[in-house]
Amino acid sequence: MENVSKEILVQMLERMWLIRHFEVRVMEVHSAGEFTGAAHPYIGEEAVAVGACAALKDTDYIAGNHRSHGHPLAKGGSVKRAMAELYGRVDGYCKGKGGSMHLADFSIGILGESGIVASSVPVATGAALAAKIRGEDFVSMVFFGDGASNQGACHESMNLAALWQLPVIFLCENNQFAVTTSYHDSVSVEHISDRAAAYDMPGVLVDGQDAIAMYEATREAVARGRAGEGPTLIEALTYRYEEHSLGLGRVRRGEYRTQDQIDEWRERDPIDVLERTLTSQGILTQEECDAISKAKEAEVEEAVEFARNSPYPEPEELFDDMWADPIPAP
Amino acid sequence: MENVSKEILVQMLERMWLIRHFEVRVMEVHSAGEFTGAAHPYIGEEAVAVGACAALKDTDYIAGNHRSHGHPLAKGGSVKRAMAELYGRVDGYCKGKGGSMHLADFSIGILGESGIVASSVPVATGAALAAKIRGEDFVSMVFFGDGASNQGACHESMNLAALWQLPVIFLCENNQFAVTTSYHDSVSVEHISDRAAAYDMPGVLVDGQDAIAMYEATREAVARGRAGEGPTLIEALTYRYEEHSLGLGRVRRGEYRTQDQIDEWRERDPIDVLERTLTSQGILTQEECDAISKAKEAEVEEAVEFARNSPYPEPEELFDDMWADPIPAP
Amino acid sequence: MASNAIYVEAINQAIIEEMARDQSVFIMGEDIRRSVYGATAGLLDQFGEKRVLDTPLSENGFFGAAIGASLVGMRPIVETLTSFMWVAMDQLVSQAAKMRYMFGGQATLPVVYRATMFYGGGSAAHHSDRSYPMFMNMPGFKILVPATPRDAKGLLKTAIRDNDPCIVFEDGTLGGSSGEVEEGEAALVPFGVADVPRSGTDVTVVAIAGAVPMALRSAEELEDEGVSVEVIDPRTLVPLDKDAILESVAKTGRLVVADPAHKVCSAASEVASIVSQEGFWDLQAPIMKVAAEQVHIPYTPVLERLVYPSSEKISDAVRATLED
Amino acid sequence: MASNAIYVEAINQAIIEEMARDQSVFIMGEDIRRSVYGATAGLLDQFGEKRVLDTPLSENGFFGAAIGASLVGMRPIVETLTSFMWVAMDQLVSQAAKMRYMFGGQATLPVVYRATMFYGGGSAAHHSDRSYPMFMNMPGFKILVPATPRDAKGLLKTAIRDNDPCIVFEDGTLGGSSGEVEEGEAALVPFGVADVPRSGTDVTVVAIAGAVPMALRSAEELEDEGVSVEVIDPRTLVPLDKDAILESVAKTGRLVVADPAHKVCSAASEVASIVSQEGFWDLQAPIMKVAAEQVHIPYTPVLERLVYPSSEKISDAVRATLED
Ligand SMILES: Cc1ncc(C[n+]2csc(CCOP(=O)(O)OP(=O)(O)O)c2C)c(N)n1
Ligand SMILES: Cc1ncc(C[n+]2csc(CCOP(=O)(O)OP(=O)(O)O)c2C)c(N)n1
Ligand SMILES: [Mg+2]
Ligand SMILES: [Mg+2]
Repeated sequence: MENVSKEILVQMLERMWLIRHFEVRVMEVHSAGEFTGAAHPYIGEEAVAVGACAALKDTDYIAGNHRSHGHPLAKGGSVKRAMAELYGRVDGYCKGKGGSMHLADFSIGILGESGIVASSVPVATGAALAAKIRGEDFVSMVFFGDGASNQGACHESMNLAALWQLPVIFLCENNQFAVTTSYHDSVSVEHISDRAAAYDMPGVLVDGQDAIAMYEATREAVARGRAGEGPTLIEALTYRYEEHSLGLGRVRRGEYRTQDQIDEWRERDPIDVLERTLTSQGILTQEECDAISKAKEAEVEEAVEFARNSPYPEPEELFDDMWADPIPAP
Repeated sequence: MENVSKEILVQMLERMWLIRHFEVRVMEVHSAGEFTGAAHPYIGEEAVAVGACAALKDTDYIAGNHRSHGHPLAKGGSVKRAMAELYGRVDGYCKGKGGSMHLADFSIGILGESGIVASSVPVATGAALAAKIRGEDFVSMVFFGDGASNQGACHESMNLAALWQLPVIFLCENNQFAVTTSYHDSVSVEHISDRAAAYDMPGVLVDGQDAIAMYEATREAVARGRAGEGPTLIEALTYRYEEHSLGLGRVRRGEYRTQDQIDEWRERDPIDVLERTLTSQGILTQEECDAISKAKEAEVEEAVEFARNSPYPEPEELFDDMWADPIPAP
Repeated sequence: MASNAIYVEAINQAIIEEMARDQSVFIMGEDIRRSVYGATAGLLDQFGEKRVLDTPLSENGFFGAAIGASLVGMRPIVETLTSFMWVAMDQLVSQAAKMRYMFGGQATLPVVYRATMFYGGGSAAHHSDRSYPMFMNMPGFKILVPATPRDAKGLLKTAIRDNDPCIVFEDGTLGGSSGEVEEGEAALVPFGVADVPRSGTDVTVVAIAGAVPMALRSAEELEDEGVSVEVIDPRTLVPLDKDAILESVAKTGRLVVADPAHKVCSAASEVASIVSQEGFWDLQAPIMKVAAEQVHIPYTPVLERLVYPSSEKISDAVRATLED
Repeated sequence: MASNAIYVEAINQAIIEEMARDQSVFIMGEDIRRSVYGATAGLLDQFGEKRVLDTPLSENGFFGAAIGASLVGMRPIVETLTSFMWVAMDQLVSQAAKMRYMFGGQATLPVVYRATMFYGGGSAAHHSDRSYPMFMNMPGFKILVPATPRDAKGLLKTAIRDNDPCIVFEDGTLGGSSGEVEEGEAALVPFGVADVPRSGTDVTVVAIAGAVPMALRSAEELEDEGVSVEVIDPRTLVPLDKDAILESVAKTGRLVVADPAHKVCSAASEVASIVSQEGFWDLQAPIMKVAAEQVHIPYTPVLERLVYPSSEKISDAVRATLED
């Protein structure tokens, strides 16, 4: 961490607080019925996306999955447009057409979240292929879960990327579960990162609660990518505090994981971990940290207001955005 | 090879000759226009299926791929019914409805060859799942190519099988090429068998030109399967002498592989290898070997006659075999 | 003995009854042991881990494993959502649908895919597929679209006993609807026999899955206008009870087809094409298709609700067949 | 400058012209460098390894990689057979078709999938798919079904320049057919404009892909019987030139639709349903569908040939529309 700038450290803390407050507020307004549909809280996993995205530029690409709010916010997406999207409003990132699982901001390299597990993995690989064909040095990064790692799409993409030495970072967020299924019951090896060997690709196991560790590991992978040295598989060990999805009330907590396990992970809360480092190293005071949290809370509140005040799309907009080169509706 | 019975050794030689003559004759009658459609010669690879199937019982299952004649004949399928199927006749294994790529004999555990690359892999895994659920000790084996190993279906099936400790043998026939693509250009690791580690499954690299080695490796894998110790990935190094498929004339030999390479592999012809062992160990004389070859050649010739004399299906049979519990055609 | 149940409970009952009846039936899917989608509640306790399998996220793999298991004597039930079938399309089409024919009848595949259609509740384009028309185009699947708890239970029970690959498209918009269901043998509902939940004389409305209650509402409204609507629920799309449809059109001379799937090459298109050929001389008015607009499912509720059929749209279409 | 070419050469010309014209166009597929299927001959020499990519057997992976590349400014062409699309269905449906809409128009996906339909030559059930009706049901693809070398070239060129996902269903039964093709800009063929390769006054035959030459043969035969047949080749199914069809039916009053795909929920069903609604009052006879039987493709030629439309079946259907 010697060679991690203060600017990056502070930005990481800011974005982690932003995501935390965003998610907490989303849970509140969702349960108040302000919008419906599924939404998958990222609380507890903030260090993963934030640390990883800190190693990227705006000209690099990311793609994500159903647990979809943390990734775009970590890459610098607009909290207002994200919130408005969840509210299904015209000022949302997708004009209300995508919702929680489909946030995207192509202007800063966010190629979009995806509701179908692992379906972003080939897409991100293709963005990296473009870098290779064009001889440019951008990289592409894809977030996917421990559950997702069992999909064939991952195998095919990793093999392709390794074969062609594409600048793609496969970032597996191992939060221990896919819905109610422990990764020990879905992945036949102990460490998903060990699967990198099957592609002759570097595989790295990282503490996903430690934003700095995430940043450093990703920075290395990104450097390799830019240098034309191919892909990297990073497995971030992390944990989701909340239930799989808002709206899946049937599954009670105790049935598939213990309170002890949750408590244990909460002790290594990623925001605490980073704040402890920053304060103990004298980079920020606790007061400064708290001020960051407050500022981000306010930003989220503003976004909620923004979203509430944004109009719904007009019925005439139903068919818009189907085609880049429009054709008549049948 | 001490503990390989003479009966098995002789049966292996017989079946290898049977397949060799079958394929040679198929090439002749196909180029004479006696039937059309694709057909993928197994010449040069006979030791793989024959050695592997020698470790199986009739109550064990196999499934295969487009290079489809060797597997069923190795498992004891009827040469007459196989040939009649290629001729599209009613006495064919599938009454003429399947053709070369879809040979099957459910009565002796041949669950069928498949034209879609890797699509048999999940199916064979499912047969093994049945063994596990029912607590029976049959095993299931699936043949697939080096090219096929890059399909997502392989990843998903291997993970499932390893997770659930299913008695399935994943038998990768690495004949160096997928059509014109060298496996070095399609598989990102040196040895496909090394990918077994990604599933915490044993991976074995075997000389696919040596029927006895194939038999021994498979026997071990089968024993593991029957004992409830889960799946095995076997990579058999082998080579196809002929072009990818009958009817793909456009691709000339020299363009993607050298005559030197072909000659090198031919020097380790699997039938020669086995005959040399058998004769040098005094198990068979060369005359006995030659007699086996002759007998098998005659058997194939009979099958050709059988196929030629078998009638084509009647038009009324078009809709038969669509349903086990029939419904009206729409 | 008849009792009341909601749609999801009816499915649960069907599974329990058939698993109890036949040891070769087992069920697999994601998070089914803890019944995340509701239909598999209690199965683990009653039937144990071997017959109630939680799978990894590998639809192509485990859909295919179900096929393999069915080939060697098991009767698998696979739980999924329609939107996850794309991942598994190869095993569904290349193997489940084609295998028996390709092997000249040697293969028997008593496998049931239960696919929930999750539309209408803000699930957006990735989770809202109503894909039965695509599977209808591909020979080899029996395709069931239950619109009531009775049919959800009865058709699933029949499917589990059937020896061919069946896909049950369970309509998520009906998941909480309730109705009477039978028990045991009495609950079985045959394939290929349409239900006529309302008879009438002026216009035939063929309605599919979630469109059935809409058609019934529309029929009630139209009664006040003096229009007598006959509602036909095919219940199974493969096989399709085309005689029931043709007979009804012979009586009414007018046809509306209401279908929550995308309208191009839809089940509604198919029904229209059958009647325009085989029932042409009975027709006294254009055949009206009321199906989903040819657009993806938008997340925002203000747009989503515009996409699907509704009782209003059905009523308008019925009225249109009465103009000239 | 017009010249003669066979269908496969015409495709090859289109690729070469567009790759030469636009650096962002590249092509990927299995064994395309050595042109196993014929359409990619010479590309490697002319455009080099970076723009002519041989892929591993990983359709879902590389179909999806094409999508990703298209999102960031490339214009990929992917070569495949229809039957290998099942493996890649998730990337096709969940991503290619849905992405733009789902992201509110942010994503632009100028990707072309060239899928050969390999039917009619003893390739059996696994290799003979004619799956365009299934893709028609799913919004988001422009769907092209060229029946002549001119259209094979012209539609492909237009597709490469188009900014939406296109699927070209190249008909293998026409692979060796020859005809005149243009060069450069003159070769472009617009989407959504049907061709009328033969005009007539008694019966309209809408024919798709490989059914077009059959319809033309049938029309010739029927001329001797005094029947004047108008043949319409839609050329693109999405968008569909329904005006051309409706206008023709307004003139003839009779419609036959010939479609090599399976008949249930087929393109033929769709055309029939459109005309039975929008052209109903023009119809003087039942709409006849001549599509593939609802059965898998049997290997043996004696059965295979029974499955598809033929000029005889089309002629019979035309005659049937003239009875009453
Ligand atoms: C192909 C597919 N199958 C199933 C689902 C349903 N589903 C959504 S998220 C999820 C679990 C994903 O687990 P993981 O990849 O570990 O991500 P996490 O939710 O833990 O972040 C499942 C089963 C889906 N969306 N897509
Ligand atoms: C999913 C799929 N993609 C492509 C093909 C076309 N194809 C048939 S065989 C083959 C090569 C297979 O190579 P490999 O698995 O190594 O088997 P081999 O032919 O060498 O025995 C290809 C590309 C196919 N049949 N299925
Ligand atoms: Mg997870
Ligand atoms: Mg090979």
